[in-house]
Amino acid sequence: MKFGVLQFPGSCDEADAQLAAGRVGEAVLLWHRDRDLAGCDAIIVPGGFSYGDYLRAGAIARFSPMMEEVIAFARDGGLVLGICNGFQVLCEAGLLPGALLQNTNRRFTSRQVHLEVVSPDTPFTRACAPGELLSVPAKHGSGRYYAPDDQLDAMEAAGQIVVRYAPGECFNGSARDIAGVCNEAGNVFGLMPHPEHAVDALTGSTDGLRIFESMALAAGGAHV
Amino acid sequence: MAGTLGSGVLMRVRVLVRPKAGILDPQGVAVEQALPALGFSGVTDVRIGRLIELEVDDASQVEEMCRKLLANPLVEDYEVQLLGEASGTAA
Amino acid sequence: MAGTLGSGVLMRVRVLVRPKAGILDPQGVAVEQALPALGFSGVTDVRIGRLIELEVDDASQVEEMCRKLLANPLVEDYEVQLLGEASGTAA
Amino acid sequence: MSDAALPTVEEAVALGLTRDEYALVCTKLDRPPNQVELAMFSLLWSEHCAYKHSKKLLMTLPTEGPFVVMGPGENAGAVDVGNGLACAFKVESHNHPSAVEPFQGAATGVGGILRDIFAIGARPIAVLDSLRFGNPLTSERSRFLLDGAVSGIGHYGNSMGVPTVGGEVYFEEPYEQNCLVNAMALGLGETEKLVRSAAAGVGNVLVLYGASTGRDGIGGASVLASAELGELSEDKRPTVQVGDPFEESKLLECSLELLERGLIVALQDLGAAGLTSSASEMASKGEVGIDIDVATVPLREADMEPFEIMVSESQERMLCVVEPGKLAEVIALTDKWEVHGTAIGSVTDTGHMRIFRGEELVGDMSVAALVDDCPLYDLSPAAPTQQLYPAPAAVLGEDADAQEALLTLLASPNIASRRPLFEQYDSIVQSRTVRRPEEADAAVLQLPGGGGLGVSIDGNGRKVAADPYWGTIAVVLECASNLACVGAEPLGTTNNLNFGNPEKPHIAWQLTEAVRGLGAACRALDAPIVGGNVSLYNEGASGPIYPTPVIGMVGRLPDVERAGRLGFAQEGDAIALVGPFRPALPASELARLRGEALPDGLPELDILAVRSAQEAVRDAVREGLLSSAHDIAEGGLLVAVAESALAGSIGATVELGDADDAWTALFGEAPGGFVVSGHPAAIAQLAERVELDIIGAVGGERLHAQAAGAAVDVALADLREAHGALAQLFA
Ligand SMILES: Nc1ncnc2c1ncn2[C@@H]1O[C@H](COP(=O)(O)OP(=O)(O)O)[C@@H](O)[C@H]1O
Ligand SMILES: [Mg+2]
Repeated sequence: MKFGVLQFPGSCDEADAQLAAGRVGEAVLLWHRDRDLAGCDAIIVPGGFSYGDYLRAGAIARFSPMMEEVIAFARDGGLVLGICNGFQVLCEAGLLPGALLQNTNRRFTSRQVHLEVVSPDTPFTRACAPGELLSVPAKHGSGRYYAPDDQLDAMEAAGQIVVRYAPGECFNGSARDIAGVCNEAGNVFGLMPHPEHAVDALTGSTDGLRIFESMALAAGGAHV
Repeated sequence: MAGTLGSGVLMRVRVLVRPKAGILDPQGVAVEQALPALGFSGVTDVRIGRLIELEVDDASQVEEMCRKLLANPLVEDYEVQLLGEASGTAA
Repeated sequence: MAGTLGSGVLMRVRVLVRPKAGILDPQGVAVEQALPALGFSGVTDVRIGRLIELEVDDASQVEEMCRKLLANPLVEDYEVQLLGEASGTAA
Repeated sequence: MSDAALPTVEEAVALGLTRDEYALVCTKLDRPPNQVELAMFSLLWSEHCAYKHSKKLLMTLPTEGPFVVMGPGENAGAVDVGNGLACAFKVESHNHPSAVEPFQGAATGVGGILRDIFAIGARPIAVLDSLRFGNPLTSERSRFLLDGAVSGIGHYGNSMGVPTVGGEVYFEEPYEQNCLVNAMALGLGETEKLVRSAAAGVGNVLVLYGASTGRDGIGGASVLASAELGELSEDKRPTVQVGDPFEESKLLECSLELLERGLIVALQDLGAAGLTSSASEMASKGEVGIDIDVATVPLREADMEPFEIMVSESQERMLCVVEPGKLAEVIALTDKWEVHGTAIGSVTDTGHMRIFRGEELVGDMSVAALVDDCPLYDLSPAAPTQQLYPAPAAVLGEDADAQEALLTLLASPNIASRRPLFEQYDSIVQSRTVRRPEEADAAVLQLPGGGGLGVSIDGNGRKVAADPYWGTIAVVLECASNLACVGAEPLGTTNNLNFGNPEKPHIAWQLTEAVRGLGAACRALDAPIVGGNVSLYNEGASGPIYPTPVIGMVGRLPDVERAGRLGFAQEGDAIALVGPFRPALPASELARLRGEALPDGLPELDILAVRSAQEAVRDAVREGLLSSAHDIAEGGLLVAVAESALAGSIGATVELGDADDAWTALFGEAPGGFVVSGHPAAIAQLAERVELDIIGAVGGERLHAQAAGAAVDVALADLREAHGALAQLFA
């Protein structure tokens, strides 16, 4: 199992994502200006502030040459995980529905939250039990998930709402407490909280590992 | 103080807030540098500011609102545009 | 692609980007709520968006720039204003 | 050189030089300076760059020790943390810019201290902040400054991917007009690879990279930091500098890659006084000359004069020295990171800074005159004959009982939970943070290859105002106590001396006494000073700030798995009061709430006895004996117990026996006390080593406390509500 972690100017959490993915497989960094996916089985678009988050979070990064490759990879069914800024990039790129708007509290907020696994059948959550609560940190200023209501209904019906904030824990004002969604085909997943920062009891919790383990299972190359 | 009573007619007002000349505009710089890679050439001098639109029953307050709240006079300039009467009227 | 060559004349362009109607604008709400305490009354419907000003040698590119980059059509509306020739000329 | 009219002595005075200093410049040059030279001299000879009023004092500080890798004099100090790694760290102030524009002032303050860290080749791994404002409950301006400074720090640190892992904030009237915004950063690098800033190699090329140069902050940091705020007229206030963390994150990656690939000889950030100070200091340290052609400097605004280019304080720029053969590779790397490098000059053997505009020589000065020949002044300290600071307004009535006092203390802005601040900071990026804010007294970061760092930043202006010598010692001790509570042993110390106008005798006295206390405490703890910063002239129209030395300390712990926590953890654990703790109410937080004036002096204490208590606690934490350890600070013993109860979400019962004065026992403050909890057998073991009283037990959902008639019995939920008082400031 080989993960590729994208690196844009201004990315922050790429080393953390690499460390986390490295616990279940091999993980390499992919430079935004290159076009070679280096034979990776799954791609992670990491958190941070690509291009300073200027204009709109994710708006500029989405056009990088490497993202063009990732878009093609995703259209071919490749596994793509977007975390925080990566989620924003995937929405901007049209790989995921919806958009992420400024938190209703208007502040960057960093908090440990519980995520409820709504869809345990995706390639990103198959190591989780239905309804399982994962303790994972969230830290962002623009994490309010938005999509039109009819689209949200359709997404719910199709199992595209993958994780929600546990009741009372959604600080950003997301529609229907949504923390992460997948595309219709189920091979692209984005979420605002940071599973890569929950892979070691020493620094918090280990619940986030489940996401990476699920991906390894899905790719059929788990080294766990 | 902006204490005058409104005329009962709501005015639509637009405020343009820009980074002052000479003040660094990191967003503008980043967008300008990104454009060529997206296939847009010949774009220069990109400046990014804020657009504020509101309805007010006494448009004479807006200048003071800009100075006190809407713009940060240390780093931003503002421009007020009166857009005419709003569709509704004030209560 | 926006590959046409510029005319050699720089145009000054303004793009107004607003949150779409019906989408919560927390900044606008915060400004609206802060105003009464500062002595401003009768202000409603405050919406805060982005102001982008730039110079471009081929103004026909700007619509595409807005669609692709400057605004997110799912949540934002945009309006392009051509402000006329810029003082300088393109190289 | 051009024969344009030379500036007059009046212009020199307007730029901050004294008449005598101007005359000395003329002597050094053998002629009057032209505009470029005067601009450069006035900046390098400013208080901010030359430390005219503090250097002699700073030279008395202990700076050597077994762990010191780099001491004062470089961009940051560094200590050995084992495994071939060094931790670079430093604290800096951005007080005056933050008082003008808090968001950008604080943001660029973080940007500046981060550049100091990566300028020596260390990757920044953490930020801490130290803030002082006026009373936020009564002053709208203080709320505005607080809000702006906190979002500015978060904006910059978060965007850079450097966790902000700790800090401190206090609110007192003397900071109303002159807030303090200090930021500390830590970095990690291979000891062998840390770089210095000395320019070397005649014929080598000077490369400037990062942001382009604009008119921002012309005469800024140095003018601002060398005069009282009230003295600056509107037009003297420099243009506000806007921080660009995106540019800086590219600058950081590019700088580290340049060093990693061995492409550069020396590296220096551009801070206060811009190119002037960075180039001159590189030349001075390398004992060489430097030629700069200002016509090659990429500008943000056309038509900048040579002197403006030389003194611009545009942020996010770095300067490096490169061998000519490696220039192309260096430029290519700066292009990869989109921070476009430009060759702007070269290293010469002239011993002079020569400034050219194209072919034209526009300034020519000896480096020694610029950097070393600024006169240093002796202070004229005199203890004030009367109290300098008015008593604060009383908010707690005389008839309040102990329970009301406890709740009022917990809700005081100086004690209430800092969660609404630190939740705006990313404290976990980089996956090193083993103890986050409010989990322990010091932040704990794990190191590659095992072990970890504990880090704390502390200050207590009120205590230093009451007694500059013992007050400063108390601050240093508190910092070390915080480290002890996580199991860390101090390796080195940094400091920021925030004081008023040192030309006034009573401020000179505060400064002298504080530095004496700082030196004494660091010597006693074997925690040498490896760097720091001085911020003087912090005065508003109503007087000086409290004298505020801010101390940052970095320590090492062998096993992060056992890093201490401050929260009670185990029902039935014994609670002990540890250490030579002699509480007193004067200058305490309770005294402030009661509106009491500052005392004239604090009790003396036995620093070595405190040190051995710290060692006992540290060792017990390292052995895993304790469930919790927390040092007693603002609010005294009962507040410390309440904080441990809140952090662990578990109640406690404490009984202070027949203390002479219940209020002093419950709420008195002093260095050297700890509240620890653990299995009764473990506590008994600790008692063999250090002064210790078992005062209660952990359990339940309430806090019960009893001392000579005073009694408290309150539900955790009510404590938590009081402790959450700061949230309303950020609604
Ligand atoms: N209070 C202090 N204690 C010890 N060293 C100090 C203190 N103040 C400044 N220094 C040292 O003096 C040198 C110059 O400081 P400064 O001008 O702030 O450097 P920079 O321009 O790199 O920020 C640094 O090495 C700094 O560590
Ligand atoms: Mg420096």
